[in-house]
Amino acid sequence: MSDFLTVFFLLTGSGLILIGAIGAVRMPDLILRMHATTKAGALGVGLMTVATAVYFLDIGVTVRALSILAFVVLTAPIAAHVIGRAAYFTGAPLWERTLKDELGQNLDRRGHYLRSGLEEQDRLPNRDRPAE
Amino acid sequence: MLLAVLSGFILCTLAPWLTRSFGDRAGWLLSLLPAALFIYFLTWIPTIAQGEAVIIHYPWIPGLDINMSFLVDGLSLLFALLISGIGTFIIIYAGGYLHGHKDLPRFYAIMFAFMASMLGLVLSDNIIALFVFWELTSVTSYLLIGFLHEDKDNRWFALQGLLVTVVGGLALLAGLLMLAVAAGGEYTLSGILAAEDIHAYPFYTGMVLAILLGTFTKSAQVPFHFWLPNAMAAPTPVSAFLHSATMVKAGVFLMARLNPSVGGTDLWFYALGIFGALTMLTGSVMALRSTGLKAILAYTTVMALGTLTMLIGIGTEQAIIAAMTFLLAHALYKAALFMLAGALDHETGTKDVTKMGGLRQVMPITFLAACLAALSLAGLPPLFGFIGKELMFEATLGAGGALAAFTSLLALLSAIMIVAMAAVFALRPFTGRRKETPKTPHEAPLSMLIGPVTLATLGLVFGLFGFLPAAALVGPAVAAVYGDPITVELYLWHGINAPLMMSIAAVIAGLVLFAKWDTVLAGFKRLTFIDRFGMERGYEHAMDGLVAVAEWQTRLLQNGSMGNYLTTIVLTIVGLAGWTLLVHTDTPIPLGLFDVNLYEAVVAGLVVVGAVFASVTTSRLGAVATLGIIGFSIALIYVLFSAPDLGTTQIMVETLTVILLVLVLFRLPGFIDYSAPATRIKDAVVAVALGGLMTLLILAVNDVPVAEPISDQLVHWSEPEGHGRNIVNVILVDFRALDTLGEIFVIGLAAIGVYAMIRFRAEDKAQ
Amino acid sequence: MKAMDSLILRTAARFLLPLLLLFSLFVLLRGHDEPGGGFIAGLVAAVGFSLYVFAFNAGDTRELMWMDPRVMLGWGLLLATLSGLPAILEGKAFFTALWWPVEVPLIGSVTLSTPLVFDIGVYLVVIGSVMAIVLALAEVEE
Amino acid sequence: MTLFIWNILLAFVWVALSGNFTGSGFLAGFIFGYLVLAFVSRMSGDMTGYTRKIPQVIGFTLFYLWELIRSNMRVAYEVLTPTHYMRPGVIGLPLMTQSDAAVTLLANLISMTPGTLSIDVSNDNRMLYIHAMHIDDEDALRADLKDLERRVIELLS
Amino acid sequence: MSPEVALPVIIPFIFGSLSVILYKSNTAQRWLGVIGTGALLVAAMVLLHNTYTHPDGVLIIALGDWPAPFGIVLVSDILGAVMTLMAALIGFAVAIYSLPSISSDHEAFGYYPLMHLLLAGVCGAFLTGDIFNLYVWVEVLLVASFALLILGGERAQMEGAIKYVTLNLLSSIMLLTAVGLTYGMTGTLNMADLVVKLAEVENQGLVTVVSMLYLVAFSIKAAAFPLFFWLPASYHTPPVAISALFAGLLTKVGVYMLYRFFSLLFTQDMGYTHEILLWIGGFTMITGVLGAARYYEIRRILSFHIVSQIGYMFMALALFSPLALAGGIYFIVHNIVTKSNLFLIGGVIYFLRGSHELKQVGGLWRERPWLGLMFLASALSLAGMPPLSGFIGKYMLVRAGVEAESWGIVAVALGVGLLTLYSMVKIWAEAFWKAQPQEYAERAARFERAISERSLAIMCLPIAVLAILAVLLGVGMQPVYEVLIAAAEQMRDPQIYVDAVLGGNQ
Amino acid sequence: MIEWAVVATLLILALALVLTTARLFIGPSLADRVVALELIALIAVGIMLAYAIQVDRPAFMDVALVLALTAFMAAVGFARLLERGGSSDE
Amino acid sequence: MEPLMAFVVGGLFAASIYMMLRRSLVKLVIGLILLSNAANLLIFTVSGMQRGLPPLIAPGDTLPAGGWADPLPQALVLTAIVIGFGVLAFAVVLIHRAYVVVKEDDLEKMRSTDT
Ligand code: NA
Ligand code: NA
Repeated sequence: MSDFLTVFFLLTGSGLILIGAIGAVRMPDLILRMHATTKAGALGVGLMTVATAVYFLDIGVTVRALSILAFVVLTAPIAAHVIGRAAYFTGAPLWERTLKDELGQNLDRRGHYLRSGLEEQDRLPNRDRPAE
Repeated sequence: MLLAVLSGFILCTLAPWLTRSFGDRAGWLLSLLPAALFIYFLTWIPTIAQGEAVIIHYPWIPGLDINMSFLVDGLSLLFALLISGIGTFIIIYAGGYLHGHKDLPRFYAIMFAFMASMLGLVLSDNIIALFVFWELTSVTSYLLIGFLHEDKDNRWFALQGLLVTVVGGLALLAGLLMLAVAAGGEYTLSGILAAEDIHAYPFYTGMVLAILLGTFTKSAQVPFHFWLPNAMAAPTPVSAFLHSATMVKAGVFLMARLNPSVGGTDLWFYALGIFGALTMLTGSVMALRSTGLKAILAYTTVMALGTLTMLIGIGTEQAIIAAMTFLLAHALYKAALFMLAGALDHETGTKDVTKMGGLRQVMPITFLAACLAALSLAGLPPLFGFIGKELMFEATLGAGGALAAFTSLLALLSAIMIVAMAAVFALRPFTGRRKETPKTPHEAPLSMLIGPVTLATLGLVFGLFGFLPAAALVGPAVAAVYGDPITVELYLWHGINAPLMMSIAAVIAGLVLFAKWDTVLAGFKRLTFIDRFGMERGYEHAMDGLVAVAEWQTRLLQNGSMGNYLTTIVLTIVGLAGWTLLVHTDTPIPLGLFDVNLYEAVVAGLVVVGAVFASVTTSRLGAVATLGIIGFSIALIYVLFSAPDLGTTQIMVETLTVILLVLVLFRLPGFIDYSAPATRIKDAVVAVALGGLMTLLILAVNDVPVAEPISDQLVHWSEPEGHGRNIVNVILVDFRALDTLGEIFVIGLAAIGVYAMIRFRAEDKAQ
Repeated sequence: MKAMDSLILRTAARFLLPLLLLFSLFVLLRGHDEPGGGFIAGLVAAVGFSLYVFAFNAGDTRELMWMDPRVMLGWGLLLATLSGLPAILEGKAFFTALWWPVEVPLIGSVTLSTPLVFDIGVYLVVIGSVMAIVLALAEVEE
Repeated sequence: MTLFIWNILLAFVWVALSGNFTGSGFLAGFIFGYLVLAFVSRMSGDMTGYTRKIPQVIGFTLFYLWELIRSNMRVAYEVLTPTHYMRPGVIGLPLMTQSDAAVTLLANLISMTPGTLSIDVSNDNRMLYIHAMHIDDEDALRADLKDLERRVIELLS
Repeated sequence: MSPEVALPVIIPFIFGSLSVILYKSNTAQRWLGVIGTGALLVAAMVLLHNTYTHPDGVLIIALGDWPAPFGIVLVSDILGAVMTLMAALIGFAVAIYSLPSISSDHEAFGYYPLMHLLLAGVCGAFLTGDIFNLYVWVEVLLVASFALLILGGERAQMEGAIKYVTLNLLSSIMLLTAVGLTYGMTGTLNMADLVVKLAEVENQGLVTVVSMLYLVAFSIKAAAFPLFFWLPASYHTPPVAISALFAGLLTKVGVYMLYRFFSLLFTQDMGYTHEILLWIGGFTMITGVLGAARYYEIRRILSFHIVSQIGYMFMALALFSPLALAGGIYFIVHNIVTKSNLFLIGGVIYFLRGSHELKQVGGLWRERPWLGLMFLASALSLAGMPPLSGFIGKYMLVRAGVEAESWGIVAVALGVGLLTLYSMVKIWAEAFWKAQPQEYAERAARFERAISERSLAIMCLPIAVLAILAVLLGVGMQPVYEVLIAAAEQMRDPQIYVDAVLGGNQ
Repeated sequence: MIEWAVVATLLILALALVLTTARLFIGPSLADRVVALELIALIAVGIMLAYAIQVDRPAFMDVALVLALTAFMAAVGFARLLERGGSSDE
Repeated sequence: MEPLMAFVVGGLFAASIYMMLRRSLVKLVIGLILLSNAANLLIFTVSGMQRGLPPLIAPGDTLPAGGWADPLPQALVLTAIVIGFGVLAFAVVLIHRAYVVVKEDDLEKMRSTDT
């Protein structure tokens, strides 16, 4: 049983990673590529950590496997966020079939400032707005 | 004896202080040392005159066969007496001549060092010690020639003298070392003179040429004669000393010294004979076309040196006797003449003989001394110079083979011209109409006259009483040079013979020449080819050429192009190691079985593909990102081949490298490949050559079996002795802790350096 | 210009830094038996601090680090060097490892050793060096 | 108090990492955790009430894992099919909470779930901008995201 | 076990670390600088004394008590001990010279720690008995020199440093590569063990191939032809105290390593390897001295002379007779003393005249005769004029050449001696004899006013000591000779080294 | 069974590696390359895990742990570079 | 594996030298980084490569179970990696400073110290 589970998790995990890789090649714009790599990659690795935990059936290994899983899940979205944000700020092109871009409308590239678009609705003082 | 030689050096350190303390009288005080030395050497005469040669040995650097051993025999004693004796007068004279000069203390210091070096040179038995003193005379004379160093010409002439003599000195060193080898590892003159088979040394010719290059340059033989007249840049006391008793005589001394053991071959005979004779003639001709007092004297010195060399080359008994006699005579009159020339120059303010006249009344003592010395120079009886010249003619006539006619003819020609010049020197300034001179002349002070008068008188005394020098000085010297004891008798009158006829002819012709000197001078001045004769132009071309070659080769090599530097170095690596691999290993390069899994091949392949991509991409940050993939792939290789610590470290380092790169890169411009396509191909070839070499090396080394690496022991020790289960870590912190300690210091140093690089200027600006 | 000013990154950095530091200590202490050791541990910690530099700024990080990185570097070097000296007191060569099993109340038997001290020195040097470089670069940029 | 909880947590991490499941191991972990926290205490940790609702955490984790698997299947489909059926777009999600921890957690969770990727939070913390692969049905998407936000706030309250 | 063998690395390590910790106090750093280098000097003297008087002439310490060849041993044979002493001497001299001459900015940015650690690296390289450990020391001294080179951040420093860093890194990588290949062939790193194991390698040709990599790596460090480019490109850029330290020590490490490797390890094909060394030596002499002839800038002239003089050291190693080897070591020793001193004097000239350009300075013989004398002692020594130290070195080498009947190299050695003299006299004539050129007189006066006589006196102290040493080494050669000939005999008999290290001498 | 599954896994991951590397080379923007680099790190983690199983040595998981923990730093660094004005299209 | 690695290492050496010859500061430093990696891999390769035998000892044992890959070259390479990191960190900042000071990326235009 554990052998079977190991094989299952190994293959699904690596398969997911491969899908992520294919996505990285095929997807039409940067952010769409990130959809593929972030999720498929992280989950794929996660499944593979499960495979190792199942295979070794050792408390130490399991802890390490879970740690890897945790780290990957913790850091992957952060990486995606910083890259996506930076790409946005530097004006990375979106796929031409993108339907709407609410961020782009509220972005002040030169001031490096992102509005919420809610400023006019209430008169609450802005927290971080740079002095003008 | 050691004290005698070294006392000059000791006094050299004290002289500046003494000079400052005693002011005007310092010259007299300081002359006490050479005077004392002169007396000390006089006390040796009885011993030496009996034909003894005394060796005194003090160990210095025995391991290198360099010792303070001294050989006192007729030759060295003659020189020692000349050096200390004339030196005494020079020191006194300098006190007057350089009276009030602000650098007088330094002058005395260098002068004593020079004198001591000269003494050491002539007295040394050890050839290396001799060489040491030899070079010291070069250096000290450099400092003396350039004594008035604010003048650019003086610096130039000083350098010229130094370089010419040092060229020879270096050759001499080689020659002496060869001589020592030829003599069977004998580093003393006495030993070499006793050695049997020096002529059998397979490199005898080279040895002789090396030695002669040394002696010829030092003694201003053609074609190296040019430096000597230029050395007149020195203050007159220096010239007097340099020309009469020291420095330029060193070469003659050494040829004389080595004559018994090295000489006696055709090479020696012809080389010395021909070059000596040519030098003699050249010196005379040049003297004839000079108008400066010192220049005239300098060229007559060249003549004399040529004569001496020629005589040593002829090497017969008469020739050696003539040489030693001539040497002594020359020393006496030349020192006197120079000092007188200095007195004239000092009093009149000019050196040009054509601008002086009628000084007889105001400088009578000078005139008298000049007459005596000039007569000796001209070789007229009853002066000592006459004996010397007679003997010389006799020797040339008796020279073997073709040299007899050649040398005799040249000697006669030279003698004619010298007579004329002696007359010029003795008569032109003093007789005739008084001419206006820059300074109002009157008799020179005592300090400047005592030397020339004494020496000139001595020329007369020795001429009249030839037995005095014959027994005490010339005889022992001749014995030393000839190699066998010889009884020498010196007389003015040798009967009516060929030499006498030649002398008479020379005097008559010389006087005619003197009478017509002004026309002759004008004619000779037009003979500019003489200026091109010899090596002075050669020297200048050599200096220019040196600078040009230096420029060229430095531009070629150190051209500032990093690409060239790298290419050169890489090609050197490939050349040396690759050639050796090709020539010195005959094992075929084993490729073996490619025992590789596909995924391993992919990982390994990514390293290369990444590297290639990084090197051709035009995207700078793309290259940095590619570094990441190369790093991860290498980490994977480490992991796949059992090195988890390495993998971890590689990953961490790669991450930090990328962090650093992105921290600094945003300021740098993008890639531009500045080079032309041809350059790129050339670079690629160079790069692939190194890569190929490394591949071959790995393959070859991989084929070498290793029985038992030291790490086996470390593995066995790790747990029980090192208390650790991660063997790599135990190696790092225990077995090879010193490596790790060094490594963290490297990291720390890099951090300090980086910090300084970033902040040093930043904080500068803040201030 | 301030740092990246990303709320998400800042929060993550606050969360990840202690985790990374703890992990670095862990890697440091068990390095003698498992993969790890002072160098890797130091790099992990330095990565943690660098993250903090990126998320916040150099000044905040310097304040957080409490000790000037250069001083830390110096102490690390000194500690590592000195760890080789006690052996000489026992008449052994420099850098001979000494092991002292110590009974610590509550924790139990702990083995102190000069290699451990050495590794701690390495750890400090690596943190100090990397952070000296990173902070200096970041400060110049700011 | 927060720090104390953090400390306990770190001690557990230590024990887990070192595999030394004894009192001394825990104590060592506590001490090291304490040291680390003492060192970084200047930063304001606002992970309040992180461990109080352990059942909630477990429930949330299960929910989230399911979402994760769902998301990956959709992405896999999109990647593997030859034609792109995507209707991507960037939408702003007004936030109910302005707590740093909650916003961060929410953003990260959104990034890991189907077809959505958090790009950034507005500088006033009131709007989360999300890139979605399919905004054909924007309202349903917003509802899903609001549901997730509610769960996160609940979890961290 | 001889703990004193480790002291020359431990002392500068400790003082270096302390200076890093106390980086905020320049005063503390100066004290640490003088005391640390002084202690190093004492330790090095003790080491040489103990090594020379030891019956084997070799002292070892097996660090961590792990016996050779398994752990790292530090080995002090006479060659190593002599080199260590020279490093310590120059370190101490430069530390004192630095007191008035190094700016407080330099001090604040790590001048003293860098100096300590440079010395540690140099001493470590001289003393280690392990080839990988050698690589580590080389890196320590190299990175220290990198940092020293850029201290100040001038444009020229940066440009010079790029070449210096790149080419030296290439050399280090070659060394590392060679070490790796050596381990691959033999499975050992200990030099004594390698003597045994290299002889057992079947493919001796491959050993020669690997030796070529070492040859190139060390020759780059030694700045030999045609690999010297980094040196003239960079040595004239930092403050002179640093140049002096570099001039005295860095290239000598390369030479030392060649001496060590090509006497101890690679003697399997001397007809080939040492012939190559001879050719390199000859070309190095010539190209270096010609480079110097071209320049009118004191530090550049001196830099090229470093290159030139390296050639003599190659020549000695190539000839390999006892006299030649002793002469080679002597040449290194003499060169360290005189060349460093010339740089230091160049620094004083700069402080007095505000320029290193010969065309802009002058009048020093008139005004500072003592400085002139010290210059003469060092310069003429460098030029090989008797009875100064350089002459003895030249004499030993030329004699060895004559005895070996290698006329070509003898001629080159002598000719290069002449050109060296030419350069030295050029400096003398321009800086000392010539009157101060009027157009630069104003600047000169400004500089001279800016430097106090007390500072000058402190700077001249080490200069005087080194100048006297240049004289003494020549005049008082005999005891030195005995030490060096013993070193040469050791070099010619690797078995002494092997027995001492692998036998673990008492 | 596990043996071949591991080999298959490794081959799949190798293929993924090649594909991702292609994206890294293609770019076109720096952000694209960084995304690829992040995925490569994850693939490397996967390879290490699979390899740990293949050779039955959990020690290799430690490397994976470190990689998982620090790989995102490169992304953070590059992002910072981009936000500070580095061009993304090089 | 070693024969393949021989080519990989050779390729790395070649690529690094080619990059260093490109006259650009940035390429120079990347070339240096590659060079350092190449040397490390070379050591690792020539000392013999083993799969799956990390030099780690299980608790309670005194030797690694089933043999071991040579730990010594690993330690050497580790040291070399670290040293290389230090040196390259310096080099990276150096080119940065050089560019700031000289305002020039083309190495061929940095000749002031040689001429
Ligand atoms: Na092998
Ligand atoms: Na092998």
